[in-house]
Amino acid sequence: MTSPASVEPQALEAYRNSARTWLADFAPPPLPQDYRLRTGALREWHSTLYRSGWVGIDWPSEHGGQGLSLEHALIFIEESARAGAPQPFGAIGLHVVGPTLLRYGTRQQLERFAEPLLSGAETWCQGFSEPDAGSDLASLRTRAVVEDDGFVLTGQKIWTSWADDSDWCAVLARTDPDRPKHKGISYLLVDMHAPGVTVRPITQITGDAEFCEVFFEDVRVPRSNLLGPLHGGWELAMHTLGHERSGYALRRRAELEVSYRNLLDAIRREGSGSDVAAEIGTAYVTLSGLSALSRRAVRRARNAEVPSPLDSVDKLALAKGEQQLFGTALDLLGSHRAAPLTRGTSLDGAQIVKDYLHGRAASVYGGSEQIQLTIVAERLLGLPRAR
Amino acid sequence: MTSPASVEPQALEAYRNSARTWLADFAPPPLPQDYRLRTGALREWHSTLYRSGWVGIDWPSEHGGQGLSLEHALIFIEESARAGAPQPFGAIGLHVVGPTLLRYGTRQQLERFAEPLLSGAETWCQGFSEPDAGSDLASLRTRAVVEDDGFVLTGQKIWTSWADDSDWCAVLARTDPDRPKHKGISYLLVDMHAPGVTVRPITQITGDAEFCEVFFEDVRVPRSNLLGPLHGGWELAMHTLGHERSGYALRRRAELEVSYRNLLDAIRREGSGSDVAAEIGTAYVTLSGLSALSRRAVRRARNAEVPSPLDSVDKLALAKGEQQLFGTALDLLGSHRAAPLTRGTSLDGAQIVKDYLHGRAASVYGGSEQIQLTIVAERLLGLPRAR
Amino acid sequence: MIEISGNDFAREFETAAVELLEAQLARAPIREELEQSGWSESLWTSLVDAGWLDVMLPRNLGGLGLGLQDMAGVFTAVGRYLVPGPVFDNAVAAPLVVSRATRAEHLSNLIAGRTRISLADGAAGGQAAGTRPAVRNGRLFGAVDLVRLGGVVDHLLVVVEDPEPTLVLADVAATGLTLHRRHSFDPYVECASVGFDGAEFEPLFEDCPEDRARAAAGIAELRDAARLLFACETAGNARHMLDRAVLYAKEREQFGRPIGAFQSIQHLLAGLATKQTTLEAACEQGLGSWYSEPSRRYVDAATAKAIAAEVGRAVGEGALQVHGGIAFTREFPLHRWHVHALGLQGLYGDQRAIATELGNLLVGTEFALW
Amino acid sequence: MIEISGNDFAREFETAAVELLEAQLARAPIREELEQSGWSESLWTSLVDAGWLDVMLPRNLGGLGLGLQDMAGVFTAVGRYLVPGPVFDNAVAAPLVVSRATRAEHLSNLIAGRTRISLADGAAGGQAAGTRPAVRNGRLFGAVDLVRLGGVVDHLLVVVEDPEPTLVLADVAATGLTLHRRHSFDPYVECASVGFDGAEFEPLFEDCPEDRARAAAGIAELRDAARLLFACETAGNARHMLDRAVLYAKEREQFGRPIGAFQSIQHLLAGLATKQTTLEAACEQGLGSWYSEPSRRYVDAATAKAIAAEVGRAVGEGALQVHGGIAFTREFPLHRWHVHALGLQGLYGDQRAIATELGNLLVGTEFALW
Repeated sequence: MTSPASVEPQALEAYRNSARTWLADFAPPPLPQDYRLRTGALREWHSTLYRSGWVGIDWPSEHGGQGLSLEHALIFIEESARAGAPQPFGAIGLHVVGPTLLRYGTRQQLERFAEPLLSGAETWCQGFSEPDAGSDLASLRTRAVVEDDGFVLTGQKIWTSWADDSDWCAVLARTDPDRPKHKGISYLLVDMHAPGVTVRPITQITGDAEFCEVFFEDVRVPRSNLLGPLHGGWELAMHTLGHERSGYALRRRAELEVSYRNLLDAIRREGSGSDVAAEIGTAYVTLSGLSALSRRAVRRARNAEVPSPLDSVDKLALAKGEQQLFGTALDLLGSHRAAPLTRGTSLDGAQIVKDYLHGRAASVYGGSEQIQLTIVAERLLGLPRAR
Repeated sequence: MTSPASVEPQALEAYRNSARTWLADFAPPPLPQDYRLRTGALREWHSTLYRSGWVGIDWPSEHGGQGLSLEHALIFIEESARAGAPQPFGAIGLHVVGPTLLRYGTRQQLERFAEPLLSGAETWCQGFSEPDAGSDLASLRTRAVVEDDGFVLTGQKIWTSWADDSDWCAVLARTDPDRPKHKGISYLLVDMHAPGVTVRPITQITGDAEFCEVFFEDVRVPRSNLLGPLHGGWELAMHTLGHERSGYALRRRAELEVSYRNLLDAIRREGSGSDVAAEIGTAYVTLSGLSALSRRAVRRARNAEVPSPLDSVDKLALAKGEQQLFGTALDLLGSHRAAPLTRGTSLDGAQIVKDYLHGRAASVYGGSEQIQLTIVAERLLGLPRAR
Repeated sequence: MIEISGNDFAREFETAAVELLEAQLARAPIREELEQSGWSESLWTSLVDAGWLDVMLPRNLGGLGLGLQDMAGVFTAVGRYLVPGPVFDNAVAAPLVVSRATRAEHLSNLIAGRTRISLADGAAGGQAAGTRPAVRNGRLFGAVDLVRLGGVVDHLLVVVEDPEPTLVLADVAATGLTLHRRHSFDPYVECASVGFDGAEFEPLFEDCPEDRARAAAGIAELRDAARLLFACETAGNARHMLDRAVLYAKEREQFGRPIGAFQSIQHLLAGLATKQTTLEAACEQGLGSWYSEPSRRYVDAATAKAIAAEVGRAVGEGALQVHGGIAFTREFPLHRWHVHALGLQGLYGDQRAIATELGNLLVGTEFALW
Repeated sequence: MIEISGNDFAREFETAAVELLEAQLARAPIREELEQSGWSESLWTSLVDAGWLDVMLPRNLGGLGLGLQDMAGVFTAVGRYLVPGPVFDNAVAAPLVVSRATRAEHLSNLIAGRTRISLADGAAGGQAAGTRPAVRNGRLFGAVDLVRLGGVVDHLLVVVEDPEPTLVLADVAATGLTLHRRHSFDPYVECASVGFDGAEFEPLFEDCPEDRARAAAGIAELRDAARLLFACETAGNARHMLDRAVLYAKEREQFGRPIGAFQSIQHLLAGLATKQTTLEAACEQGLGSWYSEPSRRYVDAATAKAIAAEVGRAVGEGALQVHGGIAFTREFPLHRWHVHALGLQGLYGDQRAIATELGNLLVGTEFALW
């Protein structure tokens, strides 16, 4: 595999400056607290980004992208996070479904789905997890019965982010119950507006409701919406999860740095003792470690070394880093951990508690810590399979 | 099972005072650095202790003990540690082999072995572990071929503390290779002066050489030296290990408190910042937790609830506490971790590095951390057996 | 399980409390009230009727005249069943203070009338000394930033340390007293900030040297009691979370077997069980030395609270991990215990604050060790 | 494995270093010398002959004139193969200083004569500022408590910060200079304390404002280089320990299967591999920004050293645990790497010291973040 030459640093710096200038001019909207209003604002933001050429930065231009490098895309993610701008609304489509579509989609599928995905005209969600198939994804039970002209889909998905606002769902379904469990699964592109699809939002302990349960009852899916080979969906799922891990780690790291900056600003306003210095310095070192890992992840992506067991290393380090950062922030709230609106502190307690709880989930979602450790042990270190 | 009444606090306090007075008067010998000279001094100390009634405190008086309670015995251990006195030389006999002998020995065996064990006239070591049977003790390969008048013993043991200074060894050996592995093992009392016994001391990374390898080559063991039933040694081994865990935790905790006191004294001499306060306070809290656990261990022992999976809890907590204490002490050496003799610090760097290394072994010896965690999971929490 | 040798009351009261709570929490209206607002007046009434507030009350005021040890089991039950309300304030703080106060009449009347009170102590929230309540010219000034359950009580039992240590009562409706309810992540513990700007109060002690010493001893005792019983409550809370996680690990199957048969989950839970056992033992130790000299009592209560602060949070985090995604949904109840434990973690100092406090004492003086 | 994009020298030198070390350490006399004393003159000679000291030496002094990045691979090899000797001092510190010094002649001569030197910098041992070397009336006073390899060198390159920052050379045999060899747990790093009591020295800079600024910049560069390359050495050291532990886990059988098939050992090792990968990435980051502005260079070097301090120790402790009893015997070599890593952990600050240093900068000033 040839390694494409890395991009000129000067070109990247110029790109960063133009992103920064644009973000400063088109100040992102302050997000409304109300969930419905917020999704409306987020859709609008996505549309603005797309019109200005900041969506699909590293997608091929024949599919509506900007045809630039991953480094360019990351620069915009970083600058966007630093400017406090939200992610575009179609993040699942862009970062989770999109790469798999690009890799496995037929010409017709790409023509049908790529551009609306990028523009935000159609938003996507991902239907992998099921109530009884969490870490053990391959034990999923959602069935898609193969018929002449397509599939009839029945089953239940869970932890489907933003399903209630999505137009399409990338669904893993069992198309052959008689084969070994990894070998009877297909990857279907399902219209969320089709008859038989029901969505129930799940309120999280942070108070948000981005996750949903999705129920499919005899939903008809045309044959043309099968991505990749029939019964060959497991390979696509692994491709998706690998990209999800590595891409997510890159984006999330930029967000953590912004959270850190806000925490540091509050501490600077407040004055502090030497104990805080050690904690805030430790968090800085941890985030610098994540930043260093992200440089490697970019190198792997450039060399087409994704998926890799090193994606799991990144995810483990990210989860630990996130938990350490927000755990420290929670500790800095002192006695006010549960009642976070405090006179005389500039720490944003309510946000910190939410971030802390979100951080605890970081070792669960997208493949639990236990699953990632096993992947690292067996695939990176080559240890014998645990029985 | 009836729970014997607890001992009067006043009586215990009086006993503590008499121990303290005696220890102050009979100041323990400063131990020579030279290993040979040191064991000589330790033997003498054991003998002094025995003559003064401080050995076998909680052993029945018909077998040469003082017939007092476990609380009495613990008080002497605590006071002895606080006075900086070493343990009696025959600690393995007293704490590891002794309880099993008392529980399973025949009248003749007790008459033969108990008193010299207590007096220190005969010292004991424990031959359980083998090079290929560490955590998986039951896979041991040392064979004892059953003959008319006894056994012929062949094999190799390792991690046998003070074997080169011992008169007797409690050996687990396979007496029936055809049975399932836990069911063909016997517990033999082996004369270390018998022909065919060879001992090779192993120098540890602390520089000490308390462990040995022991080789048995066709060593003849009389039938009368079989403890417990033929092929029934596994039960005795479990009894021994349970007592070893709980008893060791009690003794070692007292020693850790003395180490802590020395560390604190050095820090007091030195003056210190608030960062040291947090560390030294954390170590204090940890040791107080161990002290609290030891009260429960005494209660279990008094109620004859030993062995218990809670012994493994104690051992886990002890190892963590020991590692935390000495890890903190090592950190306090700052840049001088590896070159510990430092101008201008009153910390005993050489001792701290030794203690630190010894502490790292605390999660290995006497059943590794992994083994203890599995015991707690399966036997205390009732989780299904891991496959 | 916390056991205090030679004390059967604690166990009996715990059993009775558990029975009461099982029965009350089986009632749908109470469960709904709690789920919606974190507070149930009828649950509170039932535990008052069951005599929780009478255990430590002196006999001359109609109580049982028992001690703090005897209430320990009630607090572990409070933790296990996540009981809301100012239990510590009314079942422990008020009886302790009323038996020490030299001007106890007003407090006795409030107790007799079942008036709910909250303890308002700047030390609970680790507040800077200069901002805490102070008496100037017979009026109360200053603030208490963190008053647990400040929103559901009628009176405050206020710790004053300036110019001299004393304890006073303040009516939340008094002029010069402002009470702000504060948003809390823990619906079971509504908190308030209280400000005093020349508020009237009822003294509980005279302004003489002897009474100042009594008040100072009373404040120290209150704080030790708070640390120790919040440690017991945390032990009950964490025990619940650990038990749930163990149960879940036995039931939840992945890869064709219960997740509790995987060594990683086994060892995670065994590590938590080790911490939990240590916490329970530390609570026993603190309870066992409650009647020892004050310095011993202080150290053991502080130690129990420091261990509770670490263990309560760690068990909660571990239990969340074992449960996986389901634990992060609002409808699954585990998070209520965890968030409650986070609040308890900080009260009267978390593990680092207490370790620093103890460490400074140890390094600075010839403070008694074991 | 540490990779620096666009730099092939580092990889080539590393490969060459590995080949040299494999060959030299295969020789029984060298192995025996090392095992007995932690030092082998002929190993040192072989690496000098191989040109390690010439890589960063300016071309006008007969060196290759390459940069610090190019030496990174050599330091990971030094870590992996546990090479004793003042490699940093002679292959990095001396070349860096000689290229900045305005009175470089004496140092050039020492370098040309292959005279061994050690860097004597109070900052390495975290020594209080008041006790470090100072120049008074043209003589050297003060002390350096921790001079690595102080016992095997002829000259010291001394960092002076009082009254002004400068660097000087001192002959260990000079009058007024006392050198105490110190007992070390790491036989591979003999240490010494050095005291100066009016010792003579050779200045490397003039006593003028411009030179003081040059010297100050040189000292900062030296310390950043030390942190960064000791981080690389730690990465090599930890890589060795991790690789050994993985290998052992594959080979050692218990309960009828390799211990590496148990999830607890798998996850322990996977956690260490995550740490190790982070360390290697942090070294790459520090190397990548070596030629950036000094504040970026400083931060990335400090960060790499902080991560190395934590990871080196953690990997060693984990590797000991995986190996079990055998690891605690002197004849099994793992402990040599671990004890060596403990020494590296403290040099120029461990993770907590560096975090506090960075934290104070971050909190105190508008210090640049990422």
